[in-house]
Amino acid sequence: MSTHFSFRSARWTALLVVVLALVLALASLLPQGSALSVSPFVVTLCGKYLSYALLALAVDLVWGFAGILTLGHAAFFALGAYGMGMYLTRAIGARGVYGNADLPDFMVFLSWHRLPWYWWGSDHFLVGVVLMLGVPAVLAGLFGWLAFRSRVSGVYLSIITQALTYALMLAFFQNGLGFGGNNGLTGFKDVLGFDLTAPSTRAVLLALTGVILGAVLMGARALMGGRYGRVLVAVRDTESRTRFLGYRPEQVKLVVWIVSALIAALGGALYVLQIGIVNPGEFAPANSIEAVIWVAVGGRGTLTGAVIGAVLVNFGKTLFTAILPEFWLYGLGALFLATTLFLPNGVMGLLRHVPRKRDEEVTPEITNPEGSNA
Amino acid sequence: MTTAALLDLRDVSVSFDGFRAINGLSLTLAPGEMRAIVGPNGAGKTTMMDIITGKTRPDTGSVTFRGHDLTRLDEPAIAELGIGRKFQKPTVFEALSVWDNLLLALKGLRRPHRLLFARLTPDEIRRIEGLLATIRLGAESTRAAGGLSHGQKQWLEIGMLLAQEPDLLLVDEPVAGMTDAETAETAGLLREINRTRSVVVVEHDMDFVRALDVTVTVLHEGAVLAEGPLDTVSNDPRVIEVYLGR
Amino acid sequence: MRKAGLAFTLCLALVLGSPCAPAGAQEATPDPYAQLASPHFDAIIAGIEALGRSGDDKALATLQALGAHKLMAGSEGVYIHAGTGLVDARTGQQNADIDPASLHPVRVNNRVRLVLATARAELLLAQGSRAEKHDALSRMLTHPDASMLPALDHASADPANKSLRSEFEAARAAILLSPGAPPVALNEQLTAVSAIKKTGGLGARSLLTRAAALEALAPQTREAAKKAVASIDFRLRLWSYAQDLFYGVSLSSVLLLSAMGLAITFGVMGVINMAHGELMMVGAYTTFVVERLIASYIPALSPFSLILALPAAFVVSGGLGILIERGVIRFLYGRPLETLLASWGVSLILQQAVRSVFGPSNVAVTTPGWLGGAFALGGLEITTVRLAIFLFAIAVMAALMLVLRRTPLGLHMRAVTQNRRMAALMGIRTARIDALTFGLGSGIAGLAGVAVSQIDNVSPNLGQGYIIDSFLVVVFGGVGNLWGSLAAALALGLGGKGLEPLIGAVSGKILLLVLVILFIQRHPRGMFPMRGRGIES
Amino acid sequence: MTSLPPVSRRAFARFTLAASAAMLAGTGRARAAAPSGEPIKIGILHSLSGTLAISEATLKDVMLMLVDIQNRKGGLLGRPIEPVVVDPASNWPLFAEKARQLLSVDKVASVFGCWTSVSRKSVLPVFEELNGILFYPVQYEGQECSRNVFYTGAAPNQQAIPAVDYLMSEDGGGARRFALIGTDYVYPRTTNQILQAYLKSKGVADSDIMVNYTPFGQSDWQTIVSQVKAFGSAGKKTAVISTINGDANVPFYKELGAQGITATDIPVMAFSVGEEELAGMDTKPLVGQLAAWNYFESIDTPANKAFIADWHKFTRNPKRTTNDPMEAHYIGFNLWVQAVEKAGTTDHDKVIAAMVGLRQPNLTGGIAQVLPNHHITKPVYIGEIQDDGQFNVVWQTPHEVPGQAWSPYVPETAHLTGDWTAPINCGNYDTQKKACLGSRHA
Repeated sequence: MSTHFSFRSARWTALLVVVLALVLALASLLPQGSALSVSPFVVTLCGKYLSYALLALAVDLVWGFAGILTLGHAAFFALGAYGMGMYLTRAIGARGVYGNADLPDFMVFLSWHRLPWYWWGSDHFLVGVVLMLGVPAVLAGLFGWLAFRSRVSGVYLSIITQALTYALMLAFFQNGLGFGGNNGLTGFKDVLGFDLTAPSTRAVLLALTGVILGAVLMGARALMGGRYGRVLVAVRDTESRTRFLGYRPEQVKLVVWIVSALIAALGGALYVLQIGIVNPGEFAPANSIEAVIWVAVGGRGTLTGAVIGAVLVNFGKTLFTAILPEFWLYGLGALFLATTLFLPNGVMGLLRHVPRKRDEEVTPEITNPEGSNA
Repeated sequence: MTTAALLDLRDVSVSFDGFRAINGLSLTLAPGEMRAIVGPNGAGKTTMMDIITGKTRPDTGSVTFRGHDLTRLDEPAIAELGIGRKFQKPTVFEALSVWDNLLLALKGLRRPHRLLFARLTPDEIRRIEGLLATIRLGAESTRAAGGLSHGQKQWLEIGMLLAQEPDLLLVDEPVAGMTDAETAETAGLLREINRTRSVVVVEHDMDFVRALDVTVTVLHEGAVLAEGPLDTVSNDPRVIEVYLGR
Repeated sequence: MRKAGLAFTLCLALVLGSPCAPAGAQEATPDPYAQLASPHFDAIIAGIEALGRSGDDKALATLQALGAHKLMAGSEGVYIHAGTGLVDARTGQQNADIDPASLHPVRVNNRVRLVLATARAELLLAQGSRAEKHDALSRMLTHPDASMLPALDHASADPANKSLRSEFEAARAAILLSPGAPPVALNEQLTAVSAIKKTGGLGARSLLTRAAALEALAPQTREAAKKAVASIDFRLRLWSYAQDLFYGVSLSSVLLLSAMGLAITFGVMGVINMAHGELMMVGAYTTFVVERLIASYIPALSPFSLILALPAAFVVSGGLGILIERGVIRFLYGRPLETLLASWGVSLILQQAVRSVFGPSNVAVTTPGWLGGAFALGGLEITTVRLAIFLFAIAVMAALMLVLRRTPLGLHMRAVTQNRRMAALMGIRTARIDALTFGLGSGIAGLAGVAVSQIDNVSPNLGQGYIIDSFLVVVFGGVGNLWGSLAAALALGLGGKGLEPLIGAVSGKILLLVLVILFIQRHPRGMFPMRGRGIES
Repeated sequence: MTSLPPVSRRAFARFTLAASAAMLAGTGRARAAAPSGEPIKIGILHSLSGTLAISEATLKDVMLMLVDIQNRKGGLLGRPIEPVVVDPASNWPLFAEKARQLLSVDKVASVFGCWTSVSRKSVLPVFEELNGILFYPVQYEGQECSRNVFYTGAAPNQQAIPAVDYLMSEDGGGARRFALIGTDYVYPRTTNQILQAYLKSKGVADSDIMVNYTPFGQSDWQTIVSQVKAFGSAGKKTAVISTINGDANVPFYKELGAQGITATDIPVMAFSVGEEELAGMDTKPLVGQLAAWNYFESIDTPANKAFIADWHKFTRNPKRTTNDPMEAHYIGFNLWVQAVEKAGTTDHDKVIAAMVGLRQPNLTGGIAQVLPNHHITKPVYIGEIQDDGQFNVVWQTPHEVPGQAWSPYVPETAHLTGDWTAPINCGNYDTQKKACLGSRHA
């Protein structure tokens, strides 16, 4: 049950994630063929899972703790990815197909003559970081401020988050926007001078992703375990009551919303570093829904569950798109059905059935996104 | 006299979809006063509370609290001015422990960016423990509030109200569903509270109102029907008509 | 038939490199019937033109057969595929000796089709009924050909054609203003311009634009043509606003249709039904299956298979809906957001199931003849199928209103959604009502699927294209309020089509989405919020 | 014709196909008795789910068939070929992931796959990094020339330019006004850019060219079709050149039919509409509309007939159509088989080196030769849609056209060439500066 203290395990998960990522990263640097070595394929794959886990954590923060069912979080993930992608694209420099140091290939291709203003400075890594975190944060801030201020909630909020990511997807598909249209950004060479295809770079990136995920987990745990987390849960369950206590739910929610967007953006940036491509498909509403499903599978409001869910579902996807390519969608569909029907608290709920103090005989899971409305 | 009033409602009206819930209501509360509001269902008691706490905006009329115009403020601002409210149906944060419920209600931190890095102070611990003793839930402090009995929830909510340290408490049917003993204890508690704060109690239970022994305001169809000591009021023919008529 | 076509293309392939043409092509005065059998388009065209000029009734029959894909070519000549057998086009005699397998269809390309239409018009003008003459004249008006002037003048002189006088004049005017026309007096040229201007529309605009650039015409004529174009343009622009309005209404009706089922399952029941699009898809596939079954078993009913598909789709999608409700959704009441996840799972399974059964490609759903084409309403071009969808949307909405307001089922539905416990106490079997309500919403999704099959792809991905818009319509309009959905569909449809000519379809859509987002920020419950306990309770 | 309704027959074929595919994937060795030893693995990287499955699932089937046929002929180098099928699920990053899996985990000898340009672009870095071989079977916008990719589909000069030539010819109607309608992505944008330059070089004025882009999956074409109609009313013969992508075509053509635009008035020349797409349409209102491809199912040659027969047999569906990208895979697969036999090994470098110059008869009676730029020679056909869902060839180029990687009509690439033979060995060689641009293929 989603009592407030069901995410104690996050500390151990964080430790585990960091250790595993480091071990894998190190093992990938062993000579290929030795018994313990790990192929670059596995490294990239793990990097992807961990980036997705960041997105799942972001979703868990707003859905599990603030009760905001977001159907548009992939937008922040994708914006983070685009921000990093812009830097990586500029880092290609004159090594593109057309050998044009000033313009990315796709702009040459479409006969652009000048870099659009919003690309200025993107060749500096720091500017890239500002773009990749700042843009999603500002967007989240603006959107959240408008939405929470006017008390948009529940399905209404869900649908407009979906509309947001859908609008962004349509916009980014347009070649006129200057982000490479359908193709997106790809063909990256290096980051801060390190060759992106080098095994050592890959290993470092995986380790970095692991460490960042661990740190975010710890941070989220501290945040949710603290006074703010309690207020958030209070807002989630009984928003109107908190107002009479003098809290401003819109501000409380806005903070977690922006923090969550930042985490998602971070995930996106790490994702693009390891996957090497970002395109408007990342904005697809289906991606956001999937992220919610990872959290549901893992166990909502548990932090650890988000990580488990993201890794588990994506591992399953990797596995079954390879061994049962014609039938894997049945499996995926059935998984969502089974989770909601039989595992309302996800894998974490299952784990917690292992005997534990029975003092948490509390209310049934509160799924009412509104909190109550008096 | 008006300047001395703590809470002053003047000629307040509000209607929903053409239904006049409050109709030219005027009410004045002196500092330190305890007032009982009675009235049949639909008399506008809860709507009046909603107006005072900012949940509902009146169509006309003025509402002032220590000189502040409440009609311009929203719920959190009014709460911070020092008006606390207890709902008819006990409304506590069920997923949080009793302790946490009180912690969140404690007067003090409200801004999210301060909350992010807030640490529990020894003073807060002391205050919470004091409250736990007052509301007799010391043994339950780590339990999730959702698991409390109905009466315990009522008490917890009163505790939360006290934690806010408001100047004015609005208490909506505090003894609904309580045993006689609990009712008597609650009356005692409210009188205790009234020593330092003003209180408005909305209640049906006449025994309880009698036990409070305060000025009674009778609401009917959104307006004040009668006001005065309980005995005077209960002999008013109009009140008898409203309560017993038809 | 197809085999013959293949055999013929083989010959064609050879022809393109080396000669494989019949010897007859070399003759001095070629036989038009033999020319039709040639693999060379030039020869075929020459043959058609010769037949057109011949004024012969057998020539007309031949050309009609060619237009209907019933003219077969053999080494000896061309044969008409009549119901009973092969008829020699030249003689009109039944010919039983020819082996149909040795024949191939006469080659046709767009140029041939153009010439064929002109030649047919020429023949019909002389031999056809009044209606056929009328058609021939309108053909000549839109596709003037200077070589037809003598035939036109000849027919025009016939007193029997008096009633078609203005049509004759327009056709003649069109020819006079087209390239290669014989020079005529300025006076006559100017009359021609005003006659064409009177016919109006894009056809007239096209003719006059060409005339304005034609060196052979007098400068005054060209000036007059230019002015006429400007005036037509002005008129067309005015009409184009009305046209955009029609497009907007038409888009709105598609949106409304696709959202109405959701307005029930989501709006009334609070189930965030992500499988809604897939229920539409099932409806569209049902249309396909019904059409195929009817084509195989009762071909006579084929033109009406679409009508028959409506109840079928309603039942299939509705039944599926009931199945989903009983199997999944009913365990999730009170947990609306989990219905989202579960129904998303259902949608994945349905998509893949359809992919497994029907294949991943599109399937062809035909548009019956009576739904095809367009008609003009003043300067408006009303496409029949769009009009039909508009009327259908209204009908479905009206029927739905009726069910909700006037039937016991509707009453029970409202009772259950408003106060489940009370309804149960009053003896309403809430579980049954839940299933039926969900079934109703799903069935309407199926109906929408039938409509959509007429204008869009029928593929396993069909549903994905409608789900977001459907939710937007329901939410924008106000959950639980059918009139709200109607208003939202109209706003989105008209807005989208109104913006499209100004800033393009995509930017228009993005702008619209942003506007909806901002609107919902201001009015968090949509345009027409439902009072009391709706989805939230 | 049997009386069995087509639906159930189709459904039946589906199931048996799925079953046989599973069998092939699992127990490929058991069926091929003759070849022995360690199987040679090839990767099949086509989406089986998601939006692209419409087009790509067929290509997976055709690859399974080609492998099956080759195995029955004794395999390759005496060893059986084993197909490794994966599903990139129409998701670009997943394409890259699956490519990496095929190359580094399954260690396949070559990969046949991808559909859209972006799917190819997303796997390209993987193939270059791991030195794999990709056969890409779809017509594309050109402007790319990787050492690790063999482009067996058409480059723009093998499809778009001849198609315009035809439209401007007398048989094509002598069009002088062109509406370029496309989906907003790189292939239509680049193709249209090339076409605009080409049309101008042919004396077509700017005002006689209309360009319009729509998003993927566009389903409401009312406004655009009416704009085209108005555009066509300027007294000049008007033609539409459509680079509309797959899914959006059906509603587009339905709207054309609904608004009464016929091929004789305004012909539409499509570059992405093949037999597979037509199978999902009611073609009666479309008769006479055009498509340009390098292969049509209706072309009657012994090789094509045999191929179609094999296809029907393999899929157990006598109605399954064939199309251009399928022929491209046929050519690509056989070229790869030849190259492996020539090199005597599946070693990627040796196979890549052996590829250039190989000749493989295509299905329409011509020869596909691998050029130094890793493109191939292809004939160009113009087909008219018939009411039976097939194309009737009305025009073809006299000879095969060699594919150009870099368009001479785009100023930035006019002086680029690709040549993967010594001494140039470069995908983007600047013929003016006599230098290899960029470091992509260092």
